[in-house]
Amino acid sequence: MTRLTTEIAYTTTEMMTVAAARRLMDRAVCFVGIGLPSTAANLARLTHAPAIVLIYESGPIGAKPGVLPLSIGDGELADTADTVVSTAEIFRYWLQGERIDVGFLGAAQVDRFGNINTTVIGPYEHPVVRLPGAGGAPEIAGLAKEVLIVLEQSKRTFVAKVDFITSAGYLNGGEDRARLKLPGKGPVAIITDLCIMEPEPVSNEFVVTNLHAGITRARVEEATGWKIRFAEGMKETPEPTDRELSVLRDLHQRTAVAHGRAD
Amino acid sequence: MTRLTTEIAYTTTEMMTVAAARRLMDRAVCFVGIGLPSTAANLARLTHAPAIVLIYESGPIGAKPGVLPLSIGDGELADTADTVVSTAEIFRYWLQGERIDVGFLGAAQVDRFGNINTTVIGPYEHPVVRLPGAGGAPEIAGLAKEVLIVLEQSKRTFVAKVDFITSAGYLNGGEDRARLKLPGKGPVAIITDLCIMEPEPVSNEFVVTNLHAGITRARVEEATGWKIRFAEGMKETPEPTDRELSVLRDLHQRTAVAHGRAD
Amino acid sequence: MAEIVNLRDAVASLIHDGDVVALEGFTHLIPFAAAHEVIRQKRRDLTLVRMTPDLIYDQLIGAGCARRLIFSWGGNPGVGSLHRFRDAVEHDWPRPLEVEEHSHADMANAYVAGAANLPFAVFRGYAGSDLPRYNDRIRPVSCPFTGEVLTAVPSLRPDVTVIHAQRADRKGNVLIRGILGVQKEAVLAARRALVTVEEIVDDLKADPNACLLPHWVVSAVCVAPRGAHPSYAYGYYERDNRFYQAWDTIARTRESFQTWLDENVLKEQAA
Amino acid sequence: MAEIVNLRDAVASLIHDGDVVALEGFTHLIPFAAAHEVIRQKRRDLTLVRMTPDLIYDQLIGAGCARRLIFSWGGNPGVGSLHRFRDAVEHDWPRPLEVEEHSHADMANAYVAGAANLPFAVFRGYAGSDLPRYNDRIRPVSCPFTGEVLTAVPSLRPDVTVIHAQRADRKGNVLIRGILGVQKEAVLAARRALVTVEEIVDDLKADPNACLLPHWVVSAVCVAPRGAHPSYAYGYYERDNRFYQAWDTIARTRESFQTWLDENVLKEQAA
Repeated sequence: MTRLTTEIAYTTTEMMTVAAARRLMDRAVCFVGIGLPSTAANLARLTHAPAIVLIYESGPIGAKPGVLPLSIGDGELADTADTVVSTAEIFRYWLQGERIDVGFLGAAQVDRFGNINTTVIGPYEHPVVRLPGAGGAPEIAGLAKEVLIVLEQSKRTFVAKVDFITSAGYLNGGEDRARLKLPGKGPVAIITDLCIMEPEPVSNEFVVTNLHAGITRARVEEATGWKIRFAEGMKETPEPTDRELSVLRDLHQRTAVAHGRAD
Repeated sequence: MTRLTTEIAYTTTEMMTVAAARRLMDRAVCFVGIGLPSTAANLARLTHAPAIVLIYESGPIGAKPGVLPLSIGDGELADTADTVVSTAEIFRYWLQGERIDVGFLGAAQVDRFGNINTTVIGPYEHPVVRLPGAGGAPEIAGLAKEVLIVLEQSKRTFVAKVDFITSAGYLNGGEDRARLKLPGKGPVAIITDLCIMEPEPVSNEFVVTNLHAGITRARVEEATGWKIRFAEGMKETPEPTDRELSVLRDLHQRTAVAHGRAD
Repeated sequence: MAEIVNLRDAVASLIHDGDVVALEGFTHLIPFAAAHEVIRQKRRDLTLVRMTPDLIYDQLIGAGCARRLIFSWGGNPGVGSLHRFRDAVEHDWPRPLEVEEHSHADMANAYVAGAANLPFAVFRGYAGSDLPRYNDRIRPVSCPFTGEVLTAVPSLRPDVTVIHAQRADRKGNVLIRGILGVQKEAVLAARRALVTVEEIVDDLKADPNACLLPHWVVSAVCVAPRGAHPSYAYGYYERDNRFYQAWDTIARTRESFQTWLDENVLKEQAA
Repeated sequence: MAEIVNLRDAVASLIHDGDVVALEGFTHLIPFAAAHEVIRQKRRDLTLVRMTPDLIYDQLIGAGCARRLIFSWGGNPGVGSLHRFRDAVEHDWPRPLEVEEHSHADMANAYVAGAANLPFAVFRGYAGSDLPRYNDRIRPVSCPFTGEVLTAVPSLRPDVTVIHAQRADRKGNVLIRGILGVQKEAVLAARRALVTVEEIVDDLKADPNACLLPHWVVSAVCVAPRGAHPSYAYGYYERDNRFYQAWDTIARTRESFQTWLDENVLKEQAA
């Protein structure tokens, strides 16, 4: 779906990417997964956060890719990184070493307490759908100082309770996560194509704190598998600026050319 | 002390170095300490064992120094090595990884069961003499497939029982070491300026198996702090060949020049 | 001592039915040429170990080589599902596939522990995750000093590790450059190691601190130009992203997969 | 974010009386210039950590900076004893020195565990040795899978680690080349890190897999040309072997040591 701003139309995916990029402070050390997180992190680097440090699990530290990697280990990352270490070192010295400020996670399912499922739909032994699995997520969820979850919103993906907790959010809510005494705060926001959700104080249930421009509450309710609530003083997400959009689209354009495909 | 062969005189230290070098098989992976072990290992490499692999605890793997290092981490080792890894990796992946065939150890004291003391003379809390300490020796003694001990022989250094076991030989002898189920056999020889000792079957007490040319039993007895025994069928150590001596002396000469000192 | 031999002989002598085999390479230097030789030699009942079983394991699984899979993330990076992997897990085709599942941090630590000849690895993992409930090889361990409880996993000790690298010299010393992944640890953790390379050179011209595997820890080195395609070899060729996208269609049905396998892997047997 | 500052300010702000301080460098890149500044600033009651407390710690101990020493081998490499270290241990001069003694393998593993933010390290160590009897920080730990008993030691987590490196760029990214020792682990295990370098350059021209410390893990970078003398800096200058031999005489008596210290370290204070 696209809508018209004073100057240019943008897609809800672009809104989601821009909203995610805006959450990244300059100089933050960011553990980046492939796909939308990588796009958002590089958009941040090319706009308001030039000194952001991007770490990819394949080994690059301080990567500054000119085009978006299609895989987590593209040569472009090695070429532009300050250094490239082994994958074991990334997980041991850098993630477990508590040097990551922000970890970006996607999900196949996310629930009202920010728990993530990327393992199976249905029972573990006899899955209806076998998903890719954990990857780096369980430890990113526990060890990054903050986690941002980014994915498109639908009743299928936003469920009251995930079939399988691959990576912990606030578990059953309230103090449940705090009991684990983890270095990481857990997911501080879920950023979707419709809105931004944040954990409500005390309950740690995710509620809508920002509605993207032009999105109705009804639309969000239809796309959520639990009775979603809207925070008092909920704001509207400012639309993407011309600069954000042009940098994002240039990035996609350069990427399409480099990867020899039309996006 | 020097003696005259058919052609050239050699010192007992040269005899000791040559005898140690002869114990190293070609292609053996050798964990080398500084000083005489390093001299012997490089003499072997420059004579009968061109494919020997020398590993120094500072990180060089496959070092082929043209001059002898004065320190365990000389630049010459980095320049001539196949690769240089971290010191932690040397101890974790290479020594503990059971990739070392022969470990060379020196000692301040060694006893009749090949136990090594490099820690203290006298009681640990109030030492009469504070020695340098363990270094890499305790784990070399346990994990190298074989250990060679090399040092000059005297009543002071060859004692019935060491004041402190820094690195294990056969402990109290017999099956005592076997009970620890170590990957390493333990010390297979003690090579001195007078003779070569090897553990006697069953008791694992060190007995003289080779007497260096021109050395008397009496001389060895005077230089040993326990009632040393001589193996049946004890042999005389062949004198250094002209080639061994000339290679060894060239090596020392090059080293003296490179290190800007007379040896 | 690394022998420089041809790939067919190396696979025949080093990889046997029922072996635990790790083919590693983290999106970079994935040993496809070696995997195809394993398929051609019809190895069976392999336990396949790999952090990211992407196309290479989709092919081995679809070809019926695998009995068990030990992994941490199974997908087609940036594209989607592995259809052959899912068909095996969801419908036992071409044969049932046992799955032992870990996280990346877990497997990376398990390879490090294997390389260090330790029976287990200690790390901070799986807090709040359901995975330990379904995997008995993830257990708690207490710090003997602080009493803090951490996570332990058994070390990974493959029978054989297979990797692809840029270069080897004539002695068989192997140089890896760029994204290193877990290849060095996977090789040092294994009983045997098979390395395919883009080329053999007289002098590796390696930095003293480069990632180099000495010839005496490698069982065999085989020359396999473009042996990592469709993944890439840093300094030699780029990742073939089009093929990763095409794979989604190729692997979607059993028939289209079999056709691809016949034409692109098996028929080379004649050659 | 590494600040590029002068050594005096860096030592003043990062190293405090009573701190646990690791000055590392395994015969290569030993941070003598930084140690001399610590002596000039009269730091006291330091717990000094170092695998090989050679001349650099003989100087710090003789100058009275240390209360405790954690080490694995204390000698003058290739020359003999450390007389100031022995005088402190044997005769409490200039003050008593507590000694906590380990092996190289133990300390190297303890730094790795520190860098990995683990409370302890597991390794195969000390079989049959008397050392564990005198060091309560060496304990057994059992494998949760095989029951095998291994050795555990607490991780090393210095308040400050000090190293010398060849180069840094203007952002403060640090490049180490040649013999690497345990410097990277010692820096990552520490709360604060002070790095002296031979020079600041615009471009490190580092291989992608070089040993590089990103600027954001380093507290301060100080330019200290020949800052590793009498040890060496690979690519810059050689080891001053004559000085190591001369040290045996200099350090042998308290008087000759004090004279050397006054003339070569303390008087620079005026400068």
